[in-house]
Amino acid sequence: MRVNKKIKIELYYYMRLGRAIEERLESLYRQGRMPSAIYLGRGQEAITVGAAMALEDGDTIATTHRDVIAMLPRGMDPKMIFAQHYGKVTSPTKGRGEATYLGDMSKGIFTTVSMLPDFYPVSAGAALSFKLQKMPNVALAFSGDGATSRGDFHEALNFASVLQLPAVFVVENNHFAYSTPNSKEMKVDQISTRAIAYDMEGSTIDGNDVLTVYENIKKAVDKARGGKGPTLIEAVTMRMKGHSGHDPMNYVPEELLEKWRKKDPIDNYQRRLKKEGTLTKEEIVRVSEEIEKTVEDAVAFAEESPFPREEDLVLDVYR
Amino acid sequence: MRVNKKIKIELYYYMRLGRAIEERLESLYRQGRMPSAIYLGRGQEAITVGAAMALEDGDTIATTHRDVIAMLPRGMDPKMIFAQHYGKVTSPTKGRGEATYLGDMSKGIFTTVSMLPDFYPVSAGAALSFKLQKMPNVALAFSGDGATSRGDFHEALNFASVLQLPAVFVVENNHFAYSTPNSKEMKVDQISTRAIAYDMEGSTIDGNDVLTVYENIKKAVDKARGGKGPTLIEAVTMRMKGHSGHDPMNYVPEELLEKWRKKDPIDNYQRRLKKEGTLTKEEIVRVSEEIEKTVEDAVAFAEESPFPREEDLVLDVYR
Amino acid sequence: MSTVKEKVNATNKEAQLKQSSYLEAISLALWEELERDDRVFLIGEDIGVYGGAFKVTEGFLDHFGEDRIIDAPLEETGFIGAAIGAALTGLRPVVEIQYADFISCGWDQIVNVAAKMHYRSFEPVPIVIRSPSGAGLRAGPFHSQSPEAWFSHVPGLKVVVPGTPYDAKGLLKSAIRDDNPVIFFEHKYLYRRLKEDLPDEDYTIPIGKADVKRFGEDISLITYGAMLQKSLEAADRLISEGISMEIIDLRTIYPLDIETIIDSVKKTSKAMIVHEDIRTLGIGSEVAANIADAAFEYLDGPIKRVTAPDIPVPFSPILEDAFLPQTDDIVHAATELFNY
Amino acid sequence: MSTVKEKVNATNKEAQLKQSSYLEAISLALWEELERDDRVFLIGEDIGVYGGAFKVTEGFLDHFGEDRIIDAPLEETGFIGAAIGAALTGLRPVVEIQYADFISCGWDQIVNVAAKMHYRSFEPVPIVIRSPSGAGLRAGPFHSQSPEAWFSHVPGLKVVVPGTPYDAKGLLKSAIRDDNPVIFFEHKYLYRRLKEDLPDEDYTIPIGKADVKRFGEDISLITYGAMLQKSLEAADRLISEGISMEIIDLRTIYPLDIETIIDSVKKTSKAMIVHEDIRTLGIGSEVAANIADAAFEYLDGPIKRVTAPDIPVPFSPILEDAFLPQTDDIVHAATELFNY
Ligand SMILES: Cc1ncc(C[n+]2csc(CCOP(=O)(O)OP(=O)(O)O)c2C)c(N)n1
Ligand SMILES: Cc1ncc(C[n+]2csc(CCOP(=O)(O)OP(=O)(O)O)c2C)c(N)n1
Ligand SMILES: [Mg+2]
Ligand SMILES: [Mg+2]
Repeated sequence: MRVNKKIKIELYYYMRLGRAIEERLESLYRQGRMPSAIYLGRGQEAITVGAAMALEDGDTIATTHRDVIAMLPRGMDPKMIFAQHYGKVTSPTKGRGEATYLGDMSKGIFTTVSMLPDFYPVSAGAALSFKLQKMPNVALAFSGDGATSRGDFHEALNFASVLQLPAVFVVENNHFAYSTPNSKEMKVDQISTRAIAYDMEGSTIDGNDVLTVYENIKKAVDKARGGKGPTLIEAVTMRMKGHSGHDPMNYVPEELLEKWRKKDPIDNYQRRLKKEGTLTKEEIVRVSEEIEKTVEDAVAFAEESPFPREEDLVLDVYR
Repeated sequence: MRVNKKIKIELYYYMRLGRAIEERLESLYRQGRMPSAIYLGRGQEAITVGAAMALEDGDTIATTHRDVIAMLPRGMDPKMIFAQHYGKVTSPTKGRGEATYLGDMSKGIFTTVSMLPDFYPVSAGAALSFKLQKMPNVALAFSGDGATSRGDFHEALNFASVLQLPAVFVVENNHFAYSTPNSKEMKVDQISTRAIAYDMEGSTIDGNDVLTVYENIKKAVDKARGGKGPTLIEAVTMRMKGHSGHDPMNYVPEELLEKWRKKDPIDNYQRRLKKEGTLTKEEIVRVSEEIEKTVEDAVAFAEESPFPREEDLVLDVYR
Repeated sequence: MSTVKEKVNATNKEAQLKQSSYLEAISLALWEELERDDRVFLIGEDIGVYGGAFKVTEGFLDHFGEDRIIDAPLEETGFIGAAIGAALTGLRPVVEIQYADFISCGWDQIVNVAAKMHYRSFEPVPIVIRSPSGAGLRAGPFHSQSPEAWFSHVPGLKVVVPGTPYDAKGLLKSAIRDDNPVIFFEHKYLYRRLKEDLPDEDYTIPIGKADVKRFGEDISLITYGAMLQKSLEAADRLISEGISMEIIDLRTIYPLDIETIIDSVKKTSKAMIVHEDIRTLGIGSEVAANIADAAFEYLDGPIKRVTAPDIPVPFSPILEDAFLPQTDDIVHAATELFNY
Repeated sequence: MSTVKEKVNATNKEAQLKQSSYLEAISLALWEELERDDRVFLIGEDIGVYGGAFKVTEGFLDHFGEDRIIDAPLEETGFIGAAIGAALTGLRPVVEIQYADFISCGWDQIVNVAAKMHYRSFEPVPIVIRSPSGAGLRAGPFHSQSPEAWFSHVPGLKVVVPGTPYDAKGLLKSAIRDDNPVIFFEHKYLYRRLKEDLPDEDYTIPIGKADVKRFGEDISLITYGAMLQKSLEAADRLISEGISMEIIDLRTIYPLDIETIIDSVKKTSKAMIVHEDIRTLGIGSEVAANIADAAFEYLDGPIKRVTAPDIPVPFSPILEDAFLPQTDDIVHAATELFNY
């Protein structure tokens, strides 16, 4: 697959934007400016952005706690992410939901829940919906490595495979589930092996190389769109921050982090784009400036936005 | 593995006894003599009996709705099975439970529930218990083909594999889950394939040959007992009766049943034992008579047993 | 295979009647809604080829095809979750859970995903989960449960338990047309035992409205589901003792129609609640709590509950009958309350 | 890594005090029971190496080893089911669910397997499932739930929600020694905010007994969990207005200690219930229903409930504070009831 320049630049841009947003979330959190917990996906940007970029309008995406930046290529405004963490009424949940549990169905983004991986079955249902309505769309869902232990993972994959649905299941294997390493979570070496249990195509890819991610997921998405059924893709990476803001991650050996720092998906991609001439130094500076402004604006928006009104507390439980 | 004569005869005896019990349950049900539903495992006797015979004292067994005769080799008195279906106070549940949901922990038999396959996790827990207590025991659980779609199947197998527990998981693939054929339940050709998802040993065996079943499950049980971890065994057979007493099974083509009738596990085994001289005509007659008497006695026991007393209705909810 | 609709129509034509059983009423509602709105589809175990464990959907597959009547694998979490996903993307799934007891296997998807979606995302989740509940059929602890109260403690859900064929049909139609997740329990004891004339024309019954099934002066009896019939029976018997019962059929268990309850108690000054579900935190406790607050000044006696005891549903006939509230129990409690 | 026990002991020695936080009280109970009975083991997500999401089991792994402190894979159904199996074969597992919200993912095993086992098989299931519940920490709809009422509608379970460090320690010990499945919710807001002197010696608090935390004459206020503190605060304020509150801390939510409640109401003639859980079918409705039946003749006013509204727990601070019953709300309701 040849990835064209426009997409290459977009992949770069959204990874940079995603990281900048998360860095800002972290510093706001440390300053105690936001009431929300934070779940950072630093180091995993190639997967979230690469996967999200592989979708088309009308497709759906179901994120986890750690994947908020996957919403960016689908059209989510960074303002919304900050407003959500601030608990402001301008967020998509109007301050009712916290952290990364926001969405926008008009953009195909589910408002997911904490229970992992509850949106695997839900995403399979979106795929069923596309099939029944003969819509040419695909439903993509993320899960962590740890969450593959849960029954919802199994039932979703089985359901999608029996009904041959246009679904793509992405597992971000970042080696830890909170403090629990892969070895205490599963006995398989590769999570993609689990696809065999559903007679489903499964593959394990380098989750730190955004082009690899984009190409492989795009292939799975195209296959699904073509009526050829679901795919399980394990993208291997490393969680470079604690599980949430308050986790100092003492259980991860420093050498492991050091090793993965060298594989940073953004640094390496930027170097590559520069080398192949897709990106100049000036463009990098321009992107940096644009992103800084975007993040500034988004934070300002969140800061200035009003909180929800107490009077509206009990509204909207029902349609 | 060489199976000795004593065991060969016991396998034969329990299969015959099991079938006789179920035939009697069916006729009592048709006569409206018992308040309970019936779930018959006709045609599957080689699996239930073969597996149960592979266990030792102190091991546990977790049955499903269709596996009540697996309790016989573990020491369950046929009287208890009839008393249970009659709702009599002499049953192990004192009339509180119906059909095949009885047990006896002193014999290692769990009193299971209808929800499928809820006792896969529970059985994994018994295996954990044996491991933690350094007891040389094994926990064996049954599931149907359909029930492998459920999350409990996945979580139990994953749990047992991560912790390398002395567990054996037997799947009776009788091709149908109520009216639902394998093809609508899963996409894999062999359920044992699912073991790969847990890096577990898995195998598919002829579920209508009791020696094959016994030998293979014995091997898995020995392996578990030796600290070498869990195994998944798919035993292929056919459900020769409706899902429950009221199901005329119109959805199963007559030819399919005809084909499987020829593979009847008891007829074929009896022929083999006679041929190899393990069993004489006279012994068969003797077994038939003994079984008839046992069943007669058991039915009489159930008929004559009292119902529970209304006053005891609310007792025993708590220890 | 003749469909329920055809069968009912044929029967009706012969008899010049429109009598339908509770089960037929439900079948008809499903059939008519499938005809009316092609976003509606059914999913569940054994509902297609087999026509459902209770034959509610017999003949549906032939008529509507595999895209509308979907035989699901044995995985309640999977297909409830999938139904939620389908509902969020434009369809209107109606899920059958084979027995209400098994709804526990899809619990998390219902209470955490479906119920909390609209409050956080303003997206409708038009899904109906229907299932046979209740005891009386010698089906033991795992095929006889009445799980409705659990779901009535989950804001975002609506919970419906109809007590008559007429209500069942009208409420199921409302449930399917509702933009919120509706849990719809069908009392399996009533399926083939209760028959009623149904109107020819399309009609709905509003969710959230109780129905006064019998007007009376002395005691307000609040009930629902299979206990409605026993309560009506009891009321018939009580008349001869000079006790006039007002029977309120809740129909919708959540949200409760508190107004109808309170209005009745204000009139009668005495209240009792009858349900098949166990006592502690059954709907009766919520009804009683509301009365004890909002109608306290009008009360002329303690609020009584006639319910099953706090135990699993036992199998043996003697035990099951003792477990279930009986007409005698209702008569006895009402007489005592009347004489208070 | 120093253990909770060592830390607490050290602190105590220095200060010549035995003050422990609610969290430390729970840690101590676990620690001491692990020491006392080698059939006890702990299992849950991140409880070993990490010491638990809230650090309740920090240092336990080092001391007790991998066979007693088991880091489970992320599968609530799997490890709750496994704990049941272990309980049925001679052990006494204590399960930690990382947040009470996730207990929904193991729902079926709890309500269908654990709860109904003894009634049918006479086999004990000595398992404790403990989990941090409750709101107040800006943790949103999925890390703030109070699921206790659901489980109080499940005969066969016992449900405990302690409101003080002293009670937490004594009740957790009782739970671990109990032969029945006990669901034990720890209010996470109290973990580090509430401290109390604990006795040196081993003690237990009986499950099923409420505790009158403050004696009074005018109103019986029945509460539990984090609302106990707000209720006590309210009582302090009400004194100055001449209103004497009797505060009953339920401690065990199921089975309810109805006797203590009724005795109190007979004395005060007025009752109100305060809980953080939502209103409909919260424990308050069961308490009210009992009072409205058994103490009707003594009642001198409506039974009032101060609870959260029927909505998911919202995240934004303003909303969460409005969601939670506040001391002002209690004072206001009590004053109104007093003046009735
Ligand atoms: C069903 C469930 N149980 C527990 C949790 C608490 N929890 C939140 S994140 C997490 C670890 C998830 O690990 P993984 O799936 O690998 O995703 P990652 O955080 O590494 O992206 C846990 C246990 C949860 N969210 N859902
Ligand atoms: C969780 C759950 N859902 C639904 C049912 C209802 N049910 C009882 S048996 C059955 C089919 C089971 O099929 P399978 O697992 O293949 O076992 P078999 O009956 O063929 O032995 C179903 C759907 C159940 N018992 N448990
Ligand atoms: Mg992970
Ligand atoms: Mg089967």
